[in-house]
Amino acid sequence: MNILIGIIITLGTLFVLLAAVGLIRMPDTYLRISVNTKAATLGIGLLLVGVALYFYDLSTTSRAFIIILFLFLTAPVGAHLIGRASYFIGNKLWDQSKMDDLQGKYQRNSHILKSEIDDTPEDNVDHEKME
Amino acid sequence: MEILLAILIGLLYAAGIYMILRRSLVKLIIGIILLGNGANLLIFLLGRITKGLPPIIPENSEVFTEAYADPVPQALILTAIVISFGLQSFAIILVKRAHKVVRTDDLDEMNATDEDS
Amino acid sequence: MMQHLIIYPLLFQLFLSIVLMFFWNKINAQKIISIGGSIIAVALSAYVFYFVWENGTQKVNAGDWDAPYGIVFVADTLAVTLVLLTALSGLAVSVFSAGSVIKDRLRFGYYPIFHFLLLGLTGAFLTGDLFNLYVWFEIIIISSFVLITIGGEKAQLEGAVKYFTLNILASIIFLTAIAVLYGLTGSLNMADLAGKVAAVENRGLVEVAAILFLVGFGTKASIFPLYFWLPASYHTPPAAVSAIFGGLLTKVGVYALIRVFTLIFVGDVFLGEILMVLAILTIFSGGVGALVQNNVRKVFSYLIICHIGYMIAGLGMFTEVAITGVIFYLIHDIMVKTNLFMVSGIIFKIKSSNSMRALGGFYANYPKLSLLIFIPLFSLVGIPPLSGFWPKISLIGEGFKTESYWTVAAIVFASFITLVIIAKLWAEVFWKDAKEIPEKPKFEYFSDLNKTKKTQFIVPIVFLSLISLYIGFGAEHIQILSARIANELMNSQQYIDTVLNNS
Amino acid sequence: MKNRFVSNILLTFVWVVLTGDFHVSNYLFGFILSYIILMVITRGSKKAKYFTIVPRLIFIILFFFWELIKANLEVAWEVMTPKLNMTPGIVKVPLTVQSDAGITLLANMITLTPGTLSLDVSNDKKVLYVHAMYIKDKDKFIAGIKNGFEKRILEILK
Amino acid sequence: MTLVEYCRIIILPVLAFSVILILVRFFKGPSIADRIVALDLLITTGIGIIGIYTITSGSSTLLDTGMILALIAFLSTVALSYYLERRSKKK
Amino acid sequence: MKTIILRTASNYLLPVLLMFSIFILLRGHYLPGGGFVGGLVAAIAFVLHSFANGLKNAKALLKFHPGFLMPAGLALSFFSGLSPMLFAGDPFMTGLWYHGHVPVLGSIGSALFFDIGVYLVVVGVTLTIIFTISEAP
Amino acid sequence: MLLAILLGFLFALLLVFAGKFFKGKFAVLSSLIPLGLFVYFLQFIPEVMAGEIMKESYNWAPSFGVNLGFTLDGLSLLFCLMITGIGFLVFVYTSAYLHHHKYLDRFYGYLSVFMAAMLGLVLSDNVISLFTFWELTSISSFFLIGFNNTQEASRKSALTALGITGLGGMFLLAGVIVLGNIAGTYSIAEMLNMAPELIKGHQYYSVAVILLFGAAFTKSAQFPFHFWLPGAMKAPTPVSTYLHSATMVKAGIYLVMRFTPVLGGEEIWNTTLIIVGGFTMLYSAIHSLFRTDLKGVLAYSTISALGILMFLIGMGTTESFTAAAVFIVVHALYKATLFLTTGIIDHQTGSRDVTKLSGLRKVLMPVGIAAIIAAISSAGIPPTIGFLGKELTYEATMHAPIIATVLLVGIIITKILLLWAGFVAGIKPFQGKLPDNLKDTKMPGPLMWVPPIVLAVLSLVFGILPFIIEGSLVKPVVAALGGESGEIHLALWHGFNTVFILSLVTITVGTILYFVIKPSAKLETSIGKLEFISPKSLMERFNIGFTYVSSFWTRVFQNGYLRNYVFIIIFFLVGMVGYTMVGSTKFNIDPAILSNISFYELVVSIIMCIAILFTVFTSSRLSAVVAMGVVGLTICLVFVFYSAPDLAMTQFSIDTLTVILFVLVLYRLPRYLKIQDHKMRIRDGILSLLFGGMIAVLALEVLSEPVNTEIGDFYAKNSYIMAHGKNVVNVILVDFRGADTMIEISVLTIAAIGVFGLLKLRLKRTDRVQ
Ligand code: NA
Ligand code: NA
Repeated sequence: MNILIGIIITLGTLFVLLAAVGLIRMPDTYLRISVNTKAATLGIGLLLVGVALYFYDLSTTSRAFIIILFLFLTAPVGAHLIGRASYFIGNKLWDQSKMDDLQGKYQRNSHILKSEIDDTPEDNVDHEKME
Repeated sequence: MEILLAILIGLLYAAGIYMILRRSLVKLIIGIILLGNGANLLIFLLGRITKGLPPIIPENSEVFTEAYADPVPQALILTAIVISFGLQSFAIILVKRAHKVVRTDDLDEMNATDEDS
Repeated sequence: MMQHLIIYPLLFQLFLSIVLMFFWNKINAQKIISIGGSIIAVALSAYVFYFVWENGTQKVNAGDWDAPYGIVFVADTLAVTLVLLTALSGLAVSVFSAGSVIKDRLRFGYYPIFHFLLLGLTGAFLTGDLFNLYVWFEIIIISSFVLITIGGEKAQLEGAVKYFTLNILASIIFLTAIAVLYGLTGSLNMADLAGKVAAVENRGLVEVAAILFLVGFGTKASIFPLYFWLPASYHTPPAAVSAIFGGLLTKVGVYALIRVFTLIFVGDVFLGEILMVLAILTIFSGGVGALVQNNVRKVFSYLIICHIGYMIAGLGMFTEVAITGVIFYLIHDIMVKTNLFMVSGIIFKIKSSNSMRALGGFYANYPKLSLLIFIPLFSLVGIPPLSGFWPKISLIGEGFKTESYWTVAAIVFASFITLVIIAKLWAEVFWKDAKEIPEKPKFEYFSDLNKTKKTQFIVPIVFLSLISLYIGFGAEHIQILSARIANELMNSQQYIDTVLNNS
Repeated sequence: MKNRFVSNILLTFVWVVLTGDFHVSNYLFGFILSYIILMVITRGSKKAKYFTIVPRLIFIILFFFWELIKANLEVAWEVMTPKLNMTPGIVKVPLTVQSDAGITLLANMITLTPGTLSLDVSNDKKVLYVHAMYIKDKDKFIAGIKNGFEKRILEILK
Repeated sequence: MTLVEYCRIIILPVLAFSVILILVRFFKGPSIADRIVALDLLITTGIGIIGIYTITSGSSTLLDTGMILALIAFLSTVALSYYLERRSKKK
Repeated sequence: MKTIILRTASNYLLPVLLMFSIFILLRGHYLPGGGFVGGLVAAIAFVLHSFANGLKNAKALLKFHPGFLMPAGLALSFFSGLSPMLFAGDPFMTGLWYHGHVPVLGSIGSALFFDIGVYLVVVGVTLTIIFTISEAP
Repeated sequence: MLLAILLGFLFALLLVFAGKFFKGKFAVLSSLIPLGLFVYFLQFIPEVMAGEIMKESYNWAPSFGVNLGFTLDGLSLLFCLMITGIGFLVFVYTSAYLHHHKYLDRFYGYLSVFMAAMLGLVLSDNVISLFTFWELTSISSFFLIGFNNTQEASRKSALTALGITGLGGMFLLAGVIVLGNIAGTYSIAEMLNMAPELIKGHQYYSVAVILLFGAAFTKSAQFPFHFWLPGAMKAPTPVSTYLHSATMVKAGIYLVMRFTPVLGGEEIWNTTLIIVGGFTMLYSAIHSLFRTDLKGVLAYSTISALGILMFLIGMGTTESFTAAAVFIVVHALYKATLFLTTGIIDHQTGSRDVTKLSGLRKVLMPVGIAAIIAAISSAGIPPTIGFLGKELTYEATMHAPIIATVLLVGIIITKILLLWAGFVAGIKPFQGKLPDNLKDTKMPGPLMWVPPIVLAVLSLVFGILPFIIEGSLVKPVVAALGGESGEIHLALWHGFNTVFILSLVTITVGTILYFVIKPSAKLETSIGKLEFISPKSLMERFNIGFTYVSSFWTRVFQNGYLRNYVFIIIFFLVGMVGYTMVGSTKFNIDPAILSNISFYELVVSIIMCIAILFTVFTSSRLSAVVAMGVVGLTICLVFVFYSAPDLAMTQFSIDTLTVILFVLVLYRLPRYLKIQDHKMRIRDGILSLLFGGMIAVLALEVLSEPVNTEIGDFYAKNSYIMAHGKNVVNVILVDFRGADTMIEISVLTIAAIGVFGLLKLRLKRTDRVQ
């Protein structure tokens, strides 16, 4: 049993470590958000599963479960918000990015997001890729 | 760990005072918050830190059977934290209002009430 | 129920605050509740005072947990005296507020906060627990923050930023001191600490803790060089607020110093000397500060500092007679300073200014009011037999006995400079011809007020002036009281025994 | 009405798990508590057929975890290898799901799977903008989402 | 090596090391959004550390703290994003 | 912030957070938690809601001004502190306990009501502060 | 006696409410009070002559040793009679002098208070009550001098007078307290009963003497405190007459006389009095030459006379005491007369400039008679009592215990100059030709001219019949001073002796001088050139200097810069604590008590450390806020590591809320200032680090002390069993220390109300600063 827990925990830790490395290595904010949200959630999820197994009682298990639930509920929303804010404040995409469909679709002041580019481009958030 | 904590507490106090000594309203608040944190940690440290059980009596037991952390400093800090929260919120708003009315962030320019009038 | 009597004043103020909050938008109801409540509070405090006077020091264990484990409220003579004085000032200012504080301010919780402040003061005087004292201090400073900023005028906010910062700083230092003391002794109960601190072998650490307390409380008491927040802010809020501040806020710092230095850190020579030096500098700074001010309220603010010096000096001498003088002065000063800031309020209401240069003509136009104001003014100076005179006998006499000549010189200097300042103020504000101050449009002048409001301005001043006169002419009673308090303070074993159930 | 009842039961369950106390009284308490909370917060009513959902829900969760692990490994590889072989970008994904809940669920699932991040939904709810690490083929990528998560979500919400 | 020892000697240091890496990003920024992301990950990792710490200390009560962290950490992100948005609107 | 994702998520998170806050409140006497943290969590729930759906919406949800919770909570705490004086002749803040085990809550005593008062005050205070700030120009 | 004193106070109180009644015709009725009192005191003469001492005592504040104890002996009686007698005449005179004045009632009020205070002063046996009355005379004199308070000059001289006499009051306060501490009693009678060496041999004897002299010299206008008195001439003439020649200024003389038997006889006592008195008499007698204002001349001659009195008391012989006693009477009579006549001249002609007044005998004959008699008395020409006084003075000086010849020369010169002054004030305005502009001068009503006549007549009567005052006043006074009253025999004619020759010389030289030196504006200007070294101008310069120092001191400390305030406070704290810690604590940090450091703890510490530094040094506000979030998180982890889950939870929730708060207001807040002041940063940095270092060392030192967990253990033991809770921290919060929590939630509530008010309350412009 302990070995199983050990493996699960090790995996979890590795994911967390990966997220940390990713956070450093990724070249733009969006990629960092990407890496962060999941590796950590999965990593922490595994760690907590390990903890639940270790104590193996109902109260710990339920708490671990709830933490995982909360993380899964909140992390993507947070990522969405910070990613979107990032775009507003002008964080540019990595220069090797393939495309930016968002370009020109946010209205600068109302922050209304359109599905198509319309004829008021001067009002829209529009930035080039990173130099 | 005590040595590290003592240094950190010292650093919090130092940073707090240093920030208060700057001339900016925002830094003033940050300084106060840092000082508050320092004081809380100081109570924690001087109440003697231990890695025993949290001060929660285990299930199926009426008293502690193992070593436990002193609950008193914890309760004191809890009170202090909450009080600081009240004061800090007030401070933040005070600064916002002061900035709006006095129209400066420079504390050096807020000296009219000390002048003879 | 009788055995819990001593915390009734405290519970009652809390009750009042809560009730007042439920009447949030009903200003007139608030006025009635506050004034009526304050009268009851005076009655309660007076009864508690009487009870303690007759039966000696009382205590209540909150939560029924014995000291030093629970929080204990202790009513010795000093505590009940200050509680009574708080109630008296509270009543006066409550009435004065009804007349003088404008509607908009009342609509934003003036009265509940005012009673919270009184609650804080009452609690601070009654508690026997150091951390609990900290919490009471916090309620005092947060309510004073709110009161000092209420209305949010430019000057108020500027003053408030300084008031706020320095008071918070003091609180944090106080908290640091508690941490050190708890770390050394593992106790928070002041009576318990008395014994435990005495048993600590590392006296240097005890001294450091004492200094931390000195700085923390000293800032609240506004002693040199910690007083800066006071002249920067006390003249900015409405007069009613200044009145309660001027009367009681610094005094709670003095109270805490007295309590701590007579109970926990007893008889340290080094500290006594420091206190004495600080007292001299406090007196000097306050005196010369008041001398060069033009704003009436700023003059009073600096005089607060100056006179705090008396009390600190007496504490520094640390003899029973000196402490008697300190207590007498404390009693006198609370009444007079509260009164004087109300006076500044009425002056402002009449002429829409507090500048001595701009004011004048009061004696010609308001002779009876002037004579009324004469009482607190010259009580402050300590012209015998008015109230401020008596404690000087004890303080100067002990100054010679303890050979602290510089302190005596400082006390004499303070008396003299107060005389000069008040005489100057009298000449400027009351004697000098009235100057034409351009009328402020829509300013509600005193003469525009209806009779009720005028009464609400005058009655509290008369009330406190009568008390001041009583303190002066009935000095014997006050002296007996002060002497008993000093005796209790200097022989703290009785306090300790009461709290810790030793027999 | 039904919706509320279902939420109520679900919340009761959450409560019981939360407290770890499985006595009847605790169910009752949880029920009352959640009833009160729902009463406080519910305005208007949203319709959903909860009882058909459950099996599909389980399926989608399993699918989700599978995606999660798969993509995680992919990202792990990317991070560990010295060279960055990504072809990132922001892709506009047209939406078939219309309900707020559906869109949110989809967006969150996309975000939780590594390599992709739902940046925003257009105000007319027609498109979802997704940032992805590997866009070899835009259409293929879009199709992957539409046939994967979205299809299953649509099934649940049907 | 018992599991507890394993956690203390290997897992916790590795997690701590991860935290240092995250902190590096926190410093490098370059944009404030990167710092917020770093803070977010820091807190998430903190939950992990707390989890492992419950194993090494043997007291599962500490996991309660993790619950709070998991639930409200996200609110900082919400608030900070909210701020960034409002600020960018103002420009 | 008008985002569908946040709005929808917060609609689901709100009840969960509120329930969680009460959970934290009630277990406080036995396990970590209590009125403070519980109150903070509840307040945070509403704050989140106000971020997602706008302040007006969040206020409408509450149906009364959050400031009202402050005197209410204070009164509750005050009277639970006072109750031993009124009913048992014990000092202020003495615990009055109903002897016997009550399901879910464990022992019921004045301390519980005191803690509920704390909870209400904390919610009231936090929301008053944050709502006021959000409204301020 | 108490009633006699209270009468004046009661009358003043009555005037506050019924002043109108006394403003009109009935004003003169108020003089019945001093008259009644005068008669009352007259009836004590037989007892006093018999050597009896009347005593009365009322309890007041026995805890202080203060009672209202009154003693009536010869000295008191002399003063009482002067106070009430001259008081009566002044009251009468005033009713005409200030006829129909708007504030006549107030004037009478002040006069009554003053008279009462003066009576209290001379009757008090208890030194504290003596001090009380002393201060009351200062205050009432403040009001009297400032009676015309809308004039700036009046206010200024009132303030100066109060300043100087107030200063004296402080000396007296300190003096009587020292004396009380030396003697162990505040009662003068009891001090007299003590063995003299107990007091005179005490280490604080000279302190007490110097303090008492400080009081006496200021009140009695001795050099260098004399200058307030000429200034006080701004007051209406009745005040000058009453306070500044006859009574109040003699309070200092009274004080010295009163304490002569207690403290006198020692060298410091006698020498100081002789030197100060002697210098004063000469200095101001010379000064009187240079005045053209009649009141100015009188003021300086008054100071001179007060100097003579001090000088006489200082010699400490029976002869000198006798001379002093007589001279008090002499001076009171002639000086009051001259003031009153001067007042009449002023009142009727509108001028007091002696260079412009002459020939007034033609229009103001009765006044002239009074003035001339007074002038003769002041010159010491027989048969006035002034002659007697001068003879006694010379006699006493000739037998002075030290440097008699020098002193004699001094006193003769003084007397010559005083003769000049008396003639200038009493004769000059009436002799010569009446200028045209004064031809219409009218005689005042009898209420004004009778009082000076009465006084002048008394000067004559006492001169011719000295036995009237010999037994009733002089002997008892000398007895009260401790002299041998048996030796005294007053007679106008003492025989043709040295003293008589000296008298003749004095009169002759003085008269010649009177005809040689005429008061002139030129002379007045010439002395004006020396003004800058006069005590008055020195005092004024001191005032200016002191005000400057005050402003400077206040500006240095209260300079408006918050950061300076914080700096000073922390500097003070660091200094004090540092001094103590370096001085008296041992740096015995015990490594054994410290737990070892795990890697993850180290990492958390490093993170906290870096985050703190980042918070401090980042240039972006938002980054600082985020970094504070990191600090909060690490603190939270520390709490977790050391078994404080409740704390960790609360800390984290509150940190999150703080971030939210910040964020909500941050974009309304200013950006950081860009201020580059490296010196300041370094200074602040050093202080901050010292402060932080001090706290850290302090923490470690405390940790090395033994630990006491008694209270925590009690809580842990009873938490479940007695308080029915298992989370001890929570049980502490809601039960063991529930009172804290009750207050704490109140604090939160107040903060919320404050925030609400700060943000929602907007005062209308008109309501500002109300
Ligand atoms: Na708790
Ligand atoms: Na209890």
